[in-house]
Amino acid sequence: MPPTEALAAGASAGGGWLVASIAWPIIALLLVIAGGERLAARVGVLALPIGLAIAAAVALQVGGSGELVYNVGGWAPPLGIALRADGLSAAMLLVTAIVAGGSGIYALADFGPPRAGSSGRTSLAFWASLLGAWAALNLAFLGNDLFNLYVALEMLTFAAVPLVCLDGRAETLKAALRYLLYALVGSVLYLLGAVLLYGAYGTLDLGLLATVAQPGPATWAAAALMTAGLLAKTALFPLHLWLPPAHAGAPPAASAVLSALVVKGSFFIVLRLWFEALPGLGSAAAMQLIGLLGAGAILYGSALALRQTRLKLLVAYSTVAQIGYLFLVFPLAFDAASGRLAAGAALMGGLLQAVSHALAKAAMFMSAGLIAVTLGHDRIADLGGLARARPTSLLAFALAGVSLVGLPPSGGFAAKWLLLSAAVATGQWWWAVVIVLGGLLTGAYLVLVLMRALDEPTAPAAPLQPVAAWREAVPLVLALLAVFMGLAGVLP
Amino acid sequence: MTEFLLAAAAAVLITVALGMVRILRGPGAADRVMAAQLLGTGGVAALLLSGIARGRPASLDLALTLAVLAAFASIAFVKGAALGQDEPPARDDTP
Amino acid sequence: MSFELNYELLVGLLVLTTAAWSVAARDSYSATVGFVSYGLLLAIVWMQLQAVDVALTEVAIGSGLTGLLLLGAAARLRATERRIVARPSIALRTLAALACAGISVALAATVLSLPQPAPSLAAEALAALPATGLGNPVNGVLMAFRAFDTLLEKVVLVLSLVGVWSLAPDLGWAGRPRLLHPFADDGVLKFLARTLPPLGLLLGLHLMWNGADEPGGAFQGATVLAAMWLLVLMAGLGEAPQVRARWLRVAAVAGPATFLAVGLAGMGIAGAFLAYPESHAKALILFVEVPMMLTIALVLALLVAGPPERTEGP
Amino acid sequence: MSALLDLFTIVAVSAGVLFFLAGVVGLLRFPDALTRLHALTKADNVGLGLIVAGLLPQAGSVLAALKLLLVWLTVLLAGATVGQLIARVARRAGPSA
Amino acid sequence: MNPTTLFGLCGAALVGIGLYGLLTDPRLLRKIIAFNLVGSGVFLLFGVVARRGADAGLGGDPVPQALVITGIVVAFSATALAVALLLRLHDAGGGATLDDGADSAGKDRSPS
Repeated sequence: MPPTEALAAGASAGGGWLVASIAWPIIALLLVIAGGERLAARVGVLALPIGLAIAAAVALQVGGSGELVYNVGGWAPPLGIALRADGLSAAMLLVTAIVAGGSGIYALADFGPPRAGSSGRTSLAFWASLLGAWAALNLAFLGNDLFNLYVALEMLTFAAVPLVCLDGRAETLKAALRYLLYALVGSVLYLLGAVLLYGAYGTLDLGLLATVAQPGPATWAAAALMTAGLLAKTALFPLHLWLPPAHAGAPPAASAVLSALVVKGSFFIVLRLWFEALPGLGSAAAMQLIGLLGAGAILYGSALALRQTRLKLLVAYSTVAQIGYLFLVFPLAFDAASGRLAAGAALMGGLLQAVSHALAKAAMFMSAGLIAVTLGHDRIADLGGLARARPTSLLAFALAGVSLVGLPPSGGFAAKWLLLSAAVATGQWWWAVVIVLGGLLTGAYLVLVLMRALDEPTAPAAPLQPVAAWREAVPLVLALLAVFMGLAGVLP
Repeated sequence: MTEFLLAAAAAVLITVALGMVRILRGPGAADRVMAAQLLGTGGVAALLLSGIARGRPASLDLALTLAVLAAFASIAFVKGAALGQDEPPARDDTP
Repeated sequence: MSFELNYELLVGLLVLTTAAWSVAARDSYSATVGFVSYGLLLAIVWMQLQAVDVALTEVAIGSGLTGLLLLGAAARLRATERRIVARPSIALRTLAALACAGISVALAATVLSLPQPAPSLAAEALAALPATGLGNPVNGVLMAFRAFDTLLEKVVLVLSLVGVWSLAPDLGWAGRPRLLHPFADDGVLKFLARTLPPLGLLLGLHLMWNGADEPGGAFQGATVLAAMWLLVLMAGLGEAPQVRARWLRVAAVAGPATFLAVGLAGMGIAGAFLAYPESHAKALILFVEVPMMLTIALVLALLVAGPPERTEGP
Repeated sequence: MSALLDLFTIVAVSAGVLFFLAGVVGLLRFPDALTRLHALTKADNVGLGLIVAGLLPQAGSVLAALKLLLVWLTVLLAGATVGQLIARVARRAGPSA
Repeated sequence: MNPTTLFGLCGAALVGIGLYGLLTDPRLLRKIIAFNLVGSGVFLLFGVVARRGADAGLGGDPVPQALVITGIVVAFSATALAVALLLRLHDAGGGATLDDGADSAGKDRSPS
């Protein structure tokens, strides 16, 4: 164990940006609460571009030096807490800032400054939760201490749950409560694992754990508990039951954040746990099991999406399926010869999948929300005439779909291509079959929606509601980012 | 002396545990509140006894906090019991 | 077997009995009474584990605020809950019991297999403690070595308060949380609500002030203050504030905001976020703890009070 | 002197424990809620009072002794209040409870 | 057998008891109580780890003790949020369980 240097400057140059990326949303959150409902939207919207700039600064620094480390308070681990950013964190920080920004702009119509006669309750709750979730996600991507990450997970939960039930209907309250219970059990299991690791090794720092952790009952039990808890929070099949009602019931701006970003926070911690802290712990069987759950998610989620009659539920089940791809990383990155998880094409593919799904899914939920506003419903069977009524939103939906299916040149294509090539390279053809099958099913349910939308109106249409053009632009921009991300080739 | 004080703490806890049978059996809400109140007082006594026995002055702060909050909790209990009374009292809870 | 262990065995058994009772009781009110008793006994366990700071927290939260929160809910849900008869079948319950017992056994075996001598940061924490000017190592961890966690935890508290408020019905937003005690008109309750709070206030401040060097701290002190405020509200001697009140909003963020500001200032004057210059460490920590105590007491009490419900004029 | 004080402690604490025991027996055996309440409030107040008195010589400092007394006063105050309120609950529920 | 072993077993048992309640009781309030039991079981295990790490004249490792204090605060926030959600659900006519069909009890409110 390295000696604790009191007040040692354990930071790499530019490490202050890591603090800024967590502190900034918190400052904005506190301002929103103190400033009140009237100022909430204004403070929130101002905070978004600055947060994006901070994320870009982190990405630039990481691009320059490869890694940023910062010891909070000057106390080095194991006594203190460190923050760390690598390429993975930088990419997630950026996509979080982009999606949060998009969702914030989109939400101005629903959660802007309260008009006369409205209470301002939802405005305050939305902006506080958005900024809280943003801070928590940034912490999840930068944290390097298991307990610090636990606090991040809890903060994420407390920010996300109120977003589900902003409208106060009994169904959404039920969905929120189910989500909360799953999330709480998930974090308590995670914490239990952290206890065992501290009891065995006397540190919670990911980097230090990697140097001291040995295979053994305590380590295995800890890894199993933490993984199970995090999977429940990520809604990996079969622990996905909470997700569809929660994500489909929330207001669209909130659904976008929940589905695109919030589930990625706990996924990212699973990655960190296995790739950084315990890379030598994985066994072929355990990795195949996680992969199997991922495959189950892809097939089951897609099949259920195919059977949905409501657009928002379809999009939510599609999230269940797309989460499955993320977990194919584990069997594909496992190097049987050395018995270790290795960063490589598979991990890159998983990251691209996380990023491109975030952009595409946010676009999809937002355009689905606008479609529902236009028609006054979101029944897939009655989408006829939409192509003429709301072409831009439909285009955004379709472009996002291109990325989800994995057609070139989208980010989804790049992700699935990397995963496929990893499957071929490691001779695990069965995962390749799952990836291709999943793509076909995704194509099927999206084509079904598009065909309906291109139909002539079936029933005498109710008067269509207008939607501001700038609102339609938000999902379109996000979808275009998702589609052309593959062209950009490499991420920062 | 240490042993004697610890023995006394254990004795208080045992009697309090016996009193907790009332929480289990009821029948009325009032009895449950009483038993909880007894547990609070007994807990304070046990903390004082074991704390003094081992010469830990911090246990006095703890006992004082417990005494203040136990009073608070008892008020909450009475609240729950009185609110429950608006309905016919539940009789289905004897094991 | 030593005498001490017999005492501990007794406490342990009581803890398990009350825990089992709060799961098994048919009626939720009894289960809650069981849970509060459990919290109290747990405090004795923490005392035996020589973690007085934790014992104080457990007493304050476990047998105080959580108790009031759960009891209020149990009373309101009583009629509805009585109608819920559907429970899993015996077979399912047996299966669940076996699975949970298995988990407990596996967990116990794992805990017993942990290495001896146990790894510990006690020596390092003690060695670094002088730099913080504090005498209580637990507070050193909370306010200096892992101050980041503590800061974030306060943000979590405030965030969950907004979450609870967001559950208000739209018509209730202008109102206040409803907390009146059924005996609020009773002179006896009012008497207690006048006599106990001054003592609680002293105790809370004592715990905060003492926390620098002895067990205690801002959080434990604040919990006592929160309980006293709730007592005053229940007795009808005061009214819960409107959630729109500006002073309330400012007070609710004062603690984390001060902490964050001192932390950011640390980047300039002490070389790192949340670092304190060694000569002023203790003073700065106390400077942070005072507004934090205010925020914590306010937020904890309002979390218990729940979302605003009553409608009334502005 | 110290032996005498120790003896005082032993006597007082033992008596306190006995009062607790008596209170519990009352709580378990007495027929109706009000008499049970009566038994209980006596027992825990007097029981704790005796224990506190017995611990005073062992407290070690004046401050500690003051805190001990404060604990007792708090419990006394709370006990009296809560006792009255419980009595009202019990009376409302009727003699059967 | 020593105190850490004893309370270690106790903590493990509490986790099991709580999980059982969480799995088998349909009532949401009871699930919340059970969650608190699991949580305090985990905290107790942290306390055991802290006590085992007694060193340098301290009765326990202060780091896990501090973590438990933070954890208790977070668990309390969670409980408050869950209880508020539950009561709101009840007032909105959604009953007191997560069952979708079975409970018709949501219609009437307890006067409070």
